Amino acid sequence: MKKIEAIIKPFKLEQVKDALTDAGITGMTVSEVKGYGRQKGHKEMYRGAEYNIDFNPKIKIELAVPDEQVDQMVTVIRGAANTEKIGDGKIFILPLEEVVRVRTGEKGENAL
Amino acid sequence: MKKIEAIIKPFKLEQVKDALTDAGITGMTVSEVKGYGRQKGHKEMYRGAEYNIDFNPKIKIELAVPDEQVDQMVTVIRGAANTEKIGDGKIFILPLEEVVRVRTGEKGENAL
Amino acid sequence: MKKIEAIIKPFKLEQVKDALTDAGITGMTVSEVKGYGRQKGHKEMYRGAEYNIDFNPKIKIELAVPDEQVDQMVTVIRGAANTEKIGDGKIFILPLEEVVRVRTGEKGENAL
Amino acid sequence: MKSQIWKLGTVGAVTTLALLVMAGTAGAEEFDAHASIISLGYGLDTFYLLMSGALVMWMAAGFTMLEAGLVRSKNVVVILTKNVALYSVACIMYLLFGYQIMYGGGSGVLPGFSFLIGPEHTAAAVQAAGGDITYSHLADFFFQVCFVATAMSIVSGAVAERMKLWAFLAFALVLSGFIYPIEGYWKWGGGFLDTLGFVDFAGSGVVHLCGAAAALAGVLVLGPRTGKYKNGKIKAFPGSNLPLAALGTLILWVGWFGFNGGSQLKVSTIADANAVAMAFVNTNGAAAAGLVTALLLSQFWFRKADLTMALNGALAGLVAITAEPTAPGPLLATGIGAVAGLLVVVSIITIDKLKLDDPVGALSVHGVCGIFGLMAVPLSTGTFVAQLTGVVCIFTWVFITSLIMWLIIKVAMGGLRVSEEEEYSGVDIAECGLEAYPEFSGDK
Amino acid sequence: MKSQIWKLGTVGAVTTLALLVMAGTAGAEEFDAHASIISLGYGLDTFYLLMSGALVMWMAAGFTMLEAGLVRSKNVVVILTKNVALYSVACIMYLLFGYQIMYGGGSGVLPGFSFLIGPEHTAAAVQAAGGDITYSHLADFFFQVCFVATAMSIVSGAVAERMKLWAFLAFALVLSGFIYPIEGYWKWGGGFLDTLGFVDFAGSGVVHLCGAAAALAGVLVLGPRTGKYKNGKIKAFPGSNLPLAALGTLILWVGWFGFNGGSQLKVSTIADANAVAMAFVNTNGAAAAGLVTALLLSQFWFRKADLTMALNGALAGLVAITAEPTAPGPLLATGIGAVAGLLVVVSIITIDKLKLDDPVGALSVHGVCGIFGLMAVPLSTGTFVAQLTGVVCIFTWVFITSLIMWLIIKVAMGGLRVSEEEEYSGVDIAECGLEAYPEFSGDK
Amino acid sequence: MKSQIWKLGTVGAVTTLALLVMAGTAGAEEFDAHASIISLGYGLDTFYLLMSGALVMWMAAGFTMLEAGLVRSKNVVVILTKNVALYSVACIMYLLFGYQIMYGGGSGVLPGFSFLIGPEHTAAAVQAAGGDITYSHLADFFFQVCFVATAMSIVSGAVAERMKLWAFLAFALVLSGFIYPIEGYWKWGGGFLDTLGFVDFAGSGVVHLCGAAAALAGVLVLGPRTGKYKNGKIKAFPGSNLPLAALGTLILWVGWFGFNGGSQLKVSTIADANAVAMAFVNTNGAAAAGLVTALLLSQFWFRKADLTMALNGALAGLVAITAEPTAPGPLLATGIGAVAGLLVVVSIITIDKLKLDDPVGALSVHGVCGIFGLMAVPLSTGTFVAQLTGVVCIFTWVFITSLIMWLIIKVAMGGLRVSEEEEYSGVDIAECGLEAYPEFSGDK
Ligand SMILES: Nc1ncnc2c1ncn2[C@@H]1O[C@H](COP(=O)(O)OP(=O)(O)O)[C@@H](O)[C@H]1O
Ligand SMILES: Nc1ncnc2c1ncn2[C@@H]1O[C@H](COP(=O)(O)OP(=O)(O)O)[C@@H](O)[C@H]1O
Ligand SMILES: Nc1ncnc2c1ncn2[C@@H]1O[C@H](COP(=O)(O)OP(=O)(O)O)[C@@H](O)[C@H]1O
Repeated sequence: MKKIEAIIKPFKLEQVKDALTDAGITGMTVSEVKGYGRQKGHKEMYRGAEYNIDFNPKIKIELAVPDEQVDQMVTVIRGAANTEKIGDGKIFILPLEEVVRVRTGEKGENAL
Repeated sequence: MKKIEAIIKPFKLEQVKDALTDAGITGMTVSEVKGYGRQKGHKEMYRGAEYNIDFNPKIKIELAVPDEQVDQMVTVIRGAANTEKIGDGKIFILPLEEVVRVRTGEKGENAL
Repeated sequence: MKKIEAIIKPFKLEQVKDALTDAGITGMTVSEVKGYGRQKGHKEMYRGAEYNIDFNPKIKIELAVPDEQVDQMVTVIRGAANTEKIGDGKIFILPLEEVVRVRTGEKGENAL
Repeated sequence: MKSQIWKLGTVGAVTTLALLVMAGTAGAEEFDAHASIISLGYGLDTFYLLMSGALVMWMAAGFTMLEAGLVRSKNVVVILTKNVALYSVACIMYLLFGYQIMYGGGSGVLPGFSFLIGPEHTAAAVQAAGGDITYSHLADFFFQVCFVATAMSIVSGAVAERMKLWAFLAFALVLSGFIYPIEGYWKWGGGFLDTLGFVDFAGSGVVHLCGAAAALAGVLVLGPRTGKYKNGKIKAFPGSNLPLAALGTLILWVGWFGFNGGSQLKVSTIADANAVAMAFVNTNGAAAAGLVTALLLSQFWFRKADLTMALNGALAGLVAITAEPTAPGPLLATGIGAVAGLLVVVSIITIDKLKLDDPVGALSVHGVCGIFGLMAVPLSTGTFVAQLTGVVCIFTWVFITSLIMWLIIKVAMGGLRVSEEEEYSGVDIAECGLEAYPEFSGDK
Repeated sequence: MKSQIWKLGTVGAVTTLALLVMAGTAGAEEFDAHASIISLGYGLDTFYLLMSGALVMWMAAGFTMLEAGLVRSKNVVVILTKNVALYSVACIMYLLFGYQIMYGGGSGVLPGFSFLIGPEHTAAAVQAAGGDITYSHLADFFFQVCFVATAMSIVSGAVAERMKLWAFLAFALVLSGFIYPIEGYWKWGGGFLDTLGFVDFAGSGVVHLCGAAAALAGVLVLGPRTGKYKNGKIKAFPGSNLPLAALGTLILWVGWFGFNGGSQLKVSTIADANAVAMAFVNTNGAAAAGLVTALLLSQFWFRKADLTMALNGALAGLVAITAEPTAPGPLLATGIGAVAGLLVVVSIITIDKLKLDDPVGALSVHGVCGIFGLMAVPLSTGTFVAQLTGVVCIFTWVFITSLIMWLIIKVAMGGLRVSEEEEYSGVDIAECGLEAYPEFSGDK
Repeated sequence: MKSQIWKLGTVGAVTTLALLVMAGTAGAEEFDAHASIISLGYGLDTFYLLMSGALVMWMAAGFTMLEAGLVRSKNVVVILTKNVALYSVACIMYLLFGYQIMYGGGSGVLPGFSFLIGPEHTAAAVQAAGGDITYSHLADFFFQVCFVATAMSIVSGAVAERMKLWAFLAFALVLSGFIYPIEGYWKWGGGFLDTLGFVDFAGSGVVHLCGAAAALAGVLVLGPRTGKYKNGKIKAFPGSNLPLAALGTLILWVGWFGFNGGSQLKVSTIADANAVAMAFVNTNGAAAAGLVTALLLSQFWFRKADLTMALNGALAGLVAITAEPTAPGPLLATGIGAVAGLLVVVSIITIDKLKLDDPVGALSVHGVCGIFGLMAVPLSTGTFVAQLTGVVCIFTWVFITSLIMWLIIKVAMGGLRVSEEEEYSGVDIAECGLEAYPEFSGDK
């Protein structure tokens, strides 16, 4: 199994979620993160003093999948999250050794 | 070493934390996430318009442990987090190559 | 490639970010987490009743890097985040199998 | 001035004394008492009007909090800015143009166009009038100026979360300087609606329907918030801070005692005092009833006690009773409020189904319930025909002139709406460069 | 009505003039002055009472904000809903039943049960009374109606975060329609407590102790919030929004000037005006002193300047001085407030130790300090025995009837509490289907 | 007291009647009317002063909300605590010392040092004065006491986010008990500034400049917030809750009607009523104009409509017009406000460049615009020289005595500042052990 971690733009969350469920995914975990990258933050003025907001709000999606689905899901995420603008995000793939379902204790792909 | 990532129901955090410390864990990292899974979200009404809350609030616990403790900790977490209801969560186990303690520079299991 | 996850004190974020960009990093992902460890939380009083805040606010930095940069970046992070006080945090290194840039589809180190 | 009076008496006191002495010398001792009573009554009524005005001014805070609570957090700073700025703009425009247009007399339909606000009453003139001038001219201006801001506040809620700040303020100039004063003249300035017997004691029509008509024109030109009506489904955008919405409603409620209670304009006689007291009791009763029926209806309809509907219900009751809060007894007033509370819930749902996007329910509260309030007046006084004429004239005038103005501003400023991207990431950063809650939202 | 007076004079003015003319014809010039003075005094006292009432109504916003700030964010919408709804329910019930029960006379213990609020004073009747009727009947009703809502607001804080919304509102019907008016009759309606010489100027007993006794009964039947007392330890549930709590307290503080200052009921003579001024000064001094001593005590006791204790300290001072704010001098009033500020901190800790779960400290502030205020009255006026009798009678009556009512409602509605799961995830979603801060909490 | 009056008439009424009867027996029927009119006028002016005082007291909530909105969330509880505690401390100190120092007479420069507040006017004394004593002594005290709290509130904003709570409160003791009353005596107590012809109607100098001078001394001794000026760059620390800042400003705005409108001290004659009405209109106009010009300037300068600047602009207009709100006409008042709105933006930027760290802009709003307001008085009344003398004397006195006091407190309490670590993690946990929004920030 693999763990896919995708960093995307917040307003794409709904589309990505819909695309993934269409692709057969039944679960995922989402959190709010801040991204620093090529897409620069923005400058703001507060009472005449400039301040930089270096970080852009991003959404991180974590997704455990069987090995054979990795490529498909990466394609699905890219398809839904892509705006062709800088800052669209990244997808990381990490090895995942084991998954356990808390409720039942099932393990491996059955637990997904 | 392994990294255990457990997604649990928020109100179980205290119990899981207590169970883990009883089992000898000295550190962990916790964050708020939103989960999408078999446990469906809920429908709400706002001024007569229905809206879906697809995501359920969850807590993610990250825990670095020596290889030999993995099974024990998984059992401990399951024991404390289990409500036998859908949505209780999942435990992921990832390989962890190295740990460094920022303060001292210690490495490996000594850094835990 | 590796994924570096560093748990640091919140007020060190700016210094660590600056040190990492000086060291040539072009991207990272940051989130707010709560840490439990040797650095104990604090006791507070609310209307005469004591309550424990077990968790300390921490920042988690996630950083994907080519294998050869891992050691350098760990040193950089330690250098900037270290206050020599308990609770300075930990650095975790995980294997990273693949990175994909959402916008272009580039893979591997090119995607960083 | 704090110490002088204490020690000596002021110019004012001296003047009065002089007058009294003069009166005393000229006629007999009784004149003394008469002049003193006129003076005292003038003081009381002026103070009453000023306090009522301050309560109405306080309603600006109510609208500000209500709207800030009902929009999403990314659009809060702009709604705050719009509200404080529209109040300010309205005050200045009404000083320069509006008041004199509204109360400067005219031909019945067309007001006489003049400027500023005219001189204060002199003590001599007041005494000479023998009790017919009962309060300060400036106090009247102050009371009136707070009403025009109310009308404009109604608009800001309905067009929230998508309209450009400066386009909105440009419209505020015109509404408060011209559109409102002209229809205000028709009724309160003694124009043709007044002659006709149209009853609108404190402004269900002149103020609330006016605001709602201008808002409706704005909403039509502007369109809904992006994503609100997608694939034939209505998307909910829950308000970001409900305690502020509740606070705003309670501020409006207390301010309304000035709005309705002050509109008697005089409290210094038994009959006037009784009318003012009746206005307080009825205002309170209508609001309470509107809140309760809206809460009950939302419970039965949606199976949830929708706080935002209850708040709108209270406001609906307030708007409805405003047309005539002194004629019905407390039971009838409570009944009018109760019906308004039901009406507003149905209206909000219906207007949403019509894809008129009104984030705070302003069209329903001020428009629908304003009309209802005016048409309910014949239950206690006035005629059905006069009321209908008033509704039609006010609505038509305000709606059409507003529509034209919105279109002119749209062309002149290159669109009324912020760009879609700005709308997505929030108008606050785009227009004000600030976040309302910078430490609590994603972007820090 | 806005334009007519300006131009012509109103019916009211006409009536008065007519009266004056009549008076002038019938007797001598002096009669003219007398009638005018009665009329003017009636206007002033009515206005004073209405403004005082508006300030008391404003206290509803104070309780709403205070309680919304001191509960956890997942229970904020329900507490907002309870507060706005209880105010509304209380207004309607008091109009229908309460006022006439309280002020309709009776046998001393049993009031005469009648309905509604009776007719307004006519101008002729006021003149005929020659100065004995000094304000509008409806103004009195308005002033009184805001007090009953205060009593009920006290309850909502104590039972927060676990009671079902509709069970709470059912209780509000009974308290405001019957329980409160009956004990109110005993004192302010001229019943046996009044005859006995029991002193309760503005309601430390009639209002605050009443609210606290009803709350205590509710807390006993309801039990603590889940997890509050676990394994013999008290768990703190910090309030979610302290600025709102501070705002609420300051709103209550300013509203209290109406509560105490208005309870003189008359300001149009030198003695009355002095009493009202004394009430303002003493009210302010007691609140200030209570805040300071509570803050100091929390600093010495807990080593932290606990804001929530300081806020409760100010309210404690206010409640304590309410029993008699016109008799003590400013120094004594400040002293009474200071003691109340200490008392409330000790009381909150003690009540928590007794496992009576009161999220906002209502039992201590309104109950303990209400009793303290009543028993401190003999320092300046009244007797110890009469005060004790009053305390016992009010507490016993309200506590027992409330207990019965809570139990009846519990049976009738299948429990007073929300389910444990609903309590865990917050009553807001369960009861209102809304979140107070949807964008800032986990669930989006 | 609620029921007795209704049924019988009070001691007050009885006294008055007795007096009237006495008057009637002693002289002729006319005396009757005269005494009644004096009594009624006394009631009206007392009530007017008390309501004005309540509005000024309400400003405490305004400062509290404004400052709570403009600091970072980790320092909100302390700013709330400071504001409620300083108000309380000021009330107690002014009761014990301040009022009598300020209004007890003296040699022109040195006040006569005496304590407490002196006895109330008896009805007989008021009648004997024949109309020269027009309001209750305690009402005057109440009105005045709220002003000293305003002065101290100004300080709290400027030293926010880094000063120790108890050091701040120690300073509050001295400012409200001594520093403020002495310079207040110079003008309002009939001291040398008053003799000189210095005009300061409601306190641009006595209150606002005083607060700003004390704040400036504090800021100099204290230094900026850590990290504010780093490597020659100014770092922005955005306020955590802008709706609260807007609410605070609107509260101040409405409270200012009491501040300026009440400072006429009398409303019972035509001339006084006109002056009060003028004060309301001008106060409102200046605030509106200040808001608009500050908003426009920020738009042109920063390309963003900076809400916080607009709010400061409104306050700037209010402070500036406070020096003399009754002499200029509405247009001039609007103009004064407009200039103040521009001035305050420039001043905030300049003061920030000078590395004087003032989180809420208090130095600019109250200091710079206070001076501007005083120096603008000669446009309508007074002399340039007298105004300048007043500014210099007030500033010098307050600044030097404050500087000394801050230094004494610094030594006595081991530093004015919290430790750097406490500052980093927020003074709330360090000083109050509480978080303002515990569920929304990192630490739960
Ligand atoms: N090396 C990295 N490690 C972890 N996260 C990264 C890394 N580089 C970029 N990111 C994340 O990806 C987001 C997008 O990256 P960015 O460079 O702005 O644009 P793009 O992906 O289009 O090249 C960043 O905001 C950050 O959250
Ligand atoms: N494939 C997945 N990848 C990552 N997280 C998942 C995945 N499936 C489920 N989760 C997380 O686990 C939580 C519980 O899953 P759910 O399907 O609701 O119940 P259960 O674990 O009882 O089967 C989800 O809310 C989500 O946060
Ligand atoms: N075993 C662990 N797994 C995951 N995170 C940990 C672990 N131990 C510590 N942490 C994280 O590291 C932070 C610092 O650890 P702590 O023991 O307080 O101090 P130090 O790193 O100086 O020994 C903790 O707050 C927690 O977030």
